[in-house]
Amino acid sequence: MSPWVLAGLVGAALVGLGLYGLILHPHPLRKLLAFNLIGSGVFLVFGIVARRGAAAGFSFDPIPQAMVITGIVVAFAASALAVALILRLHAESGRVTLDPEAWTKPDDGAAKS
Amino acid sequence: MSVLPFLDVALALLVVGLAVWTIAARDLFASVVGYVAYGLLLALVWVRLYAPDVALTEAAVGSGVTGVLLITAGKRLGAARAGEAGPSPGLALKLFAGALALLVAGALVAIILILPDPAPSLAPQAAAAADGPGAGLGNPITAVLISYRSFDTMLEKVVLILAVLGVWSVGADKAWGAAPAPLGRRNPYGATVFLAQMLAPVGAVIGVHIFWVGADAPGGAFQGGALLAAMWMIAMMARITEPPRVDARWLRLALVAGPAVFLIAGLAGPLMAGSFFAFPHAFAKPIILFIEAFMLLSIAVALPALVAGPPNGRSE
Amino acid sequence: MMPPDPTTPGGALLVLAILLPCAGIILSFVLGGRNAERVALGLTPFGFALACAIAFHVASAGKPIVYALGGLAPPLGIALRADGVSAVMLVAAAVILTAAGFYARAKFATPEGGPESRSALTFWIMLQAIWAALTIIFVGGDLFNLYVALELLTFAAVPLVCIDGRPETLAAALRYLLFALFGSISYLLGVALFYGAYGTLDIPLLAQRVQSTPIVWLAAALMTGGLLAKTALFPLHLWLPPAHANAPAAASAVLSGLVVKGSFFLTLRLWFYVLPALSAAGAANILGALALAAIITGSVLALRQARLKLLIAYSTVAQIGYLFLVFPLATGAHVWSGIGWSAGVMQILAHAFAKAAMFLSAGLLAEALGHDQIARFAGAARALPMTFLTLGLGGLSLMGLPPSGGFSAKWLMLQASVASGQWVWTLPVLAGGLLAAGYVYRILTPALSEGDIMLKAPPKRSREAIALGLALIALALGFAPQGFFDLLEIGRPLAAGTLQ
Amino acid sequence: MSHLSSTLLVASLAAPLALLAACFVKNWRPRALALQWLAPAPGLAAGLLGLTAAPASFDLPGLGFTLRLDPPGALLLAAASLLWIVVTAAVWRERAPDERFGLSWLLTMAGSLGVFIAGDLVSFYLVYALVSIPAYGLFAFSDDAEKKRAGAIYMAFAILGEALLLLAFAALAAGEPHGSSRIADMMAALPASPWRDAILALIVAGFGMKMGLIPFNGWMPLNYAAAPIPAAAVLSGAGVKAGVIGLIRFLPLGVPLQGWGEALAALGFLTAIYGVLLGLTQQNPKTILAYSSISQMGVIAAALGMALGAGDISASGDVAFYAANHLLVKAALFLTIGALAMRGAPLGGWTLALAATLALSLAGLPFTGGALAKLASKAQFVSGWAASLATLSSIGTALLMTHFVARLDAPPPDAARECPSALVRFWPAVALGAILLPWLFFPAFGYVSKALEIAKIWEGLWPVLLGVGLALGLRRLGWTAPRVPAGDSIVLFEGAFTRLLALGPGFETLDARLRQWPAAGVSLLLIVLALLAAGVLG
Repeated sequence: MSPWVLAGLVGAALVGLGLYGLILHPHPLRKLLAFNLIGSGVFLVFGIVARRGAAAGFSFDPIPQAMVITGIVVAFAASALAVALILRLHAESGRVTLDPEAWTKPDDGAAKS
Repeated sequence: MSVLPFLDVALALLVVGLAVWTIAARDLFASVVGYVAYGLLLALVWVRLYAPDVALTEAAVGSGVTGVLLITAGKRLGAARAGEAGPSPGLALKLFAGALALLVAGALVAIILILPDPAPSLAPQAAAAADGPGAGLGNPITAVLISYRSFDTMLEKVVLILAVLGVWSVGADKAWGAAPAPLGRRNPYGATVFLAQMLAPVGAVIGVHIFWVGADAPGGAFQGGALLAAMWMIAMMARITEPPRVDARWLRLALVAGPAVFLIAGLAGPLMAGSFFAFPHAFAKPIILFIEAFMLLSIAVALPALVAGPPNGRSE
Repeated sequence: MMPPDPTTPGGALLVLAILLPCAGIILSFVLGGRNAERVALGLTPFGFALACAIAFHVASAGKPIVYALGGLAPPLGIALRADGVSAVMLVAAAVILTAAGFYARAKFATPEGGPESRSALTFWIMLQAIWAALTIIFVGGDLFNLYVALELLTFAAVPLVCIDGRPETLAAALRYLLFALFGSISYLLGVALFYGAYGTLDIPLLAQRVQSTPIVWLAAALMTGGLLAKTALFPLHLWLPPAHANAPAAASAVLSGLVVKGSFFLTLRLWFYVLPALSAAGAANILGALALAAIITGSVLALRQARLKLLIAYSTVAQIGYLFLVFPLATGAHVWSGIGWSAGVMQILAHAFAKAAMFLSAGLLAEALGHDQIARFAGAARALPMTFLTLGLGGLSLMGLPPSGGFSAKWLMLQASVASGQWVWTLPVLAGGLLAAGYVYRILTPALSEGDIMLKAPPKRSREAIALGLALIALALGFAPQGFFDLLEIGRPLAAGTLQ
Repeated sequence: MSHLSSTLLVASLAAPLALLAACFVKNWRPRALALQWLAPAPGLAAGLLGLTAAPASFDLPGLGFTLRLDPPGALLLAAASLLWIVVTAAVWRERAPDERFGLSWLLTMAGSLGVFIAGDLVSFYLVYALVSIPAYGLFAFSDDAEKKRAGAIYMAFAILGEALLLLAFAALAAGEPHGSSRIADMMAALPASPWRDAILALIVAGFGMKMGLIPFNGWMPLNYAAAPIPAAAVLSGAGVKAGVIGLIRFLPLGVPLQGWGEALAALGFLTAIYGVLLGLTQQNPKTILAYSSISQMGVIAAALGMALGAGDISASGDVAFYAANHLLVKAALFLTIGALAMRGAPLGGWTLALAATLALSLAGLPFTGGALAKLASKAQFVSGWAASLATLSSIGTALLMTHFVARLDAPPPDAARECPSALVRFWPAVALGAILLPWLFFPAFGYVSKALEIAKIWEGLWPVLLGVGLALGLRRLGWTAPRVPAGDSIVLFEGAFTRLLALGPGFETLDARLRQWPAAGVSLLLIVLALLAAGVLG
């Protein structure tokens, strides 16, 4: 079994685990962790593609690897934004639930301005 | 038969095991810690995939900086009370969602196994172009990031600015302009301070080195910048320095330096080399290094800003 | 051997159209305070002019204009391409963003010499970021580059949702962000598979190479799923109503009118530009079925809302459904698929303008009345005639009554359904129109009845005029001449004409 | 087409629209609304010119619109323009109504005139929507529950009719092989269209809703009872004719369609009889007139059905004449309610005679316009059963109209206030005009002398006498019809609608469930897997 196949299995497993967690964990921070797991699984798929593309004296195809680097930075930025929102929500309301019903207030919908 | 395959399998099992832990752990904080450890091991997987640049990035950003971010968040949220975020889903839903996730993962495995052989690759084109637009860069990744797909990279830097502003924007109105809350405790542990005093200067030097060699060897602005960012964050955790005010002019300039210089260089392309985002052969390497230097600065500032969070009016 | 540089005359405009708002973001961020607003509004005429110039070039050249960045042709480099649809969308986005910007001055202005404020800086920069992201999405030619643009769009949209900082808006923004991330990671996995299969992410190159293999189908399924999540197609709409209903009016207008169209546009790109060679009837019917469910459910839910902004937000859920009818109605290379294609694009435009106008009016209404409870609108139409005229005209387009862009879209959709023998799609088109009439009636009837009403403050005439202007554009689309529809055909693969 | 008539044709649509545009300037608005009585003048001129001219089309450059004028359209255009001028001038002379009403009036007028001259699908749909939807503003802005109800029901039928027609028109456009959007070209292609039956069903249902054919008749009595008298006059006179011109334009009259023709004729006769019977159960004179309209529209539908079955293209002129007569007479009858209510004095003498003559004109009383209308429609009712049914409907109409005249003593409470005083003063002229004007128009369609033959006079007279006699006899016997609520079958629709509303909470629950995060996540995966399966297996 070549290493990239193994990495492929790991990548798929990470995607599967992450999907499970992202769908089922109620806590948004746990969802975020699950999202990052899926993310690293997807990046591994790029890694496999890069590794299989070894040619012309390169031991990898540089294009997908460069994409992974960009992707990691973007994923981090997303995590930071999500964390900021979670913390602020927690500080403002003491709750972090995403349940839509929990936030429907019987107010008159007055627009704050 | 070498021992490597066994090591590979062990590594893979460990990574998946930690991922399972991250998902299955009951406690929020335990899950976060599991994820940070997972990120470090994942860097090793990248080494095994002949991706040292990605490994460095994963270690620095994916594990290091993300780790600080998540652990800080986990701490601030405190021990999550059971059911605080809503009820746990029922067994039937768990089974159903699990089955669907398994199906998707299974489909992915099946597809990965039948990826075409020989694999399509842009490596030959990249090699051919090394004499052209990416002139003089020994590290093909850097050539891709700063030259062939420079447009992606510049946009990604704009994304970072937006993320910083987005993080800042969730703060309170009256706190606007102030500094974010300190990263470390009021009385930092002696060990943290010691570590910061010892490590930070060394780390900073290594960071600059990684950037400098990045043109030809693994490394570059991303990895170097991430390391610099990590060092600054350690210093902040040790309370040697504090997060800067969000209205500090120098901070804003540093944040936009990378994309701004990149944008100007890209706009100057038609004058220099006949096309936007093109660089003249003779000066490609110095120009790229020049751009990268500013990107290093922006990354080194942006990542800690993202971790530090929105401005906070209170002093402590 | 490098392929030749495919850049065409006028291609440089595409780069400038993207870099202009990017430069605006950087400048606004550094200069801060009142300057952010000055930069954002000051750049709007230039952005609009660039969009018009691109449209002019495409129309006069009769073929797409292309720019290879860095002089490097795909697959190694990234190319930008503007075809007829791109050009039209660029102009529409420029108009709506400019309108939203000038409308928002009342709320997000920084007084001369006043301190920089959180919400103002965020709003002006994110507005430009949406402009930048949409421009890239409309002209981007590389699937990974488009991924970065999608993220740019999300990162710009999320802070707008929670810009007023109330906990429920924070929760809405968080739900939006997390689900959008779910979508983008799914999209990115599809991108990885496309690269693994064909070694390129350039749209025309992929279109030449793709074959009906499991890899392609999985990649397409993942990308589509991700894009649907970002577009909030029913039943993936969980984030939309609270996010769009709670944002400030100017932001809601942009979010509902334009931002969801960004990911929808990429869905179009995927199926009609990357995969035109595949027989995708099955996928098209799945999307059509979801569209049907979206139209019915979204409209019924809109009928049942007590708050105007929530009503309009649910109406967006329904109207997004209409967008996806383009898949069963324009797939393949038939005479009718051209009609379906025109219908789809017309629906994007008509909804963008009508919905933006309605959200802006709803904002004026909420400010003038201090609430947006429909049941308490009695007498409001007499007090705010221009605002309600705008709501009515926007509603006219949503209902699909002539003359309006909404009518043209429905008219063409019905024709395409009948001509293709897919009568089933006439059902959602007609039922959606009836239900839309119902909810527009629900807004207007109480407002037109007698009642005493106390205005907290009369709205500024200029802001009313902006909203009315957008509604009138939605109406004017109903008079679109044949040349407009010809423009939409430029660069469309498998256009019926090219087949014969 | 001559320069003059094409100019007039464009002007008949442009004049109301120009006034509408002027309304956007606040300072001009009152003046523009007050001047709108002049807006139909070009339409009147164009209609009169077109009465005797050959059919002609005129393409509006740039917009892709086509205007078309043929004698049937011209007649209806002229009659409708005249009606709009008279009523509008009277209403605004008294005192300007509020702007909301004024704008609705102007929009309805524009649509009402436009339907008779629109030559292509899209512009027909546009003006048809104009004559249908803004009319809501003529009666429904009120706190009165019954008026609100009437408004909601009117709107529901209007929109539903629009939807059916939209589908029909789209199918017509899709079936036209050369990409033309002219109605005439569509009709040429229709008999061969693969969707012919579906289109015809949609056309009949769509326009049938406007005309109040059963079972879509229920909105009309509610509408006319709720509308102020001037509005009821223009809606019942001119507004409803949009449905008639719709059937004239969109039934392929040149090609015999046996099954369809008989079905439409049967529906029409059924409606004609039904309208009479239900009208007899009503007490409010406005409601009685509404049922009479239903009945008369049934006669028109029956005539068109016979023509459709026979493939008789000339029927359009005859039907248009019948409709034009109804246009004038029905509007005058509504004004009669107001005029007589204002006089207050018990009905008698020449007033009674004039009102009765006007009313019986609908039944074809000799020497009235109605006799000519009946003569025109005769051409369609040649076969035995159709002729008998037509005669039966005449008897019924006479019966119903006698009932109406008898109920003029008890007008609805607002009748006197709603009617402009100018119309009261000029009511005799209005009534006489409605009785006699058709004689001026008739030569364009037939020979007036025919109506003066003794046999024809008798043929017209005896059903009227029978009907009136029947009515008086029943009255003498003290027989009263059972009371049926106005709108009869509408309660069934309302009930069905209420049951439909009960589905709403179900949708809300569904939506709340699907908006739970796990449900949405699972949906996303299901969609991905479904798309994958569709691709791999398909």
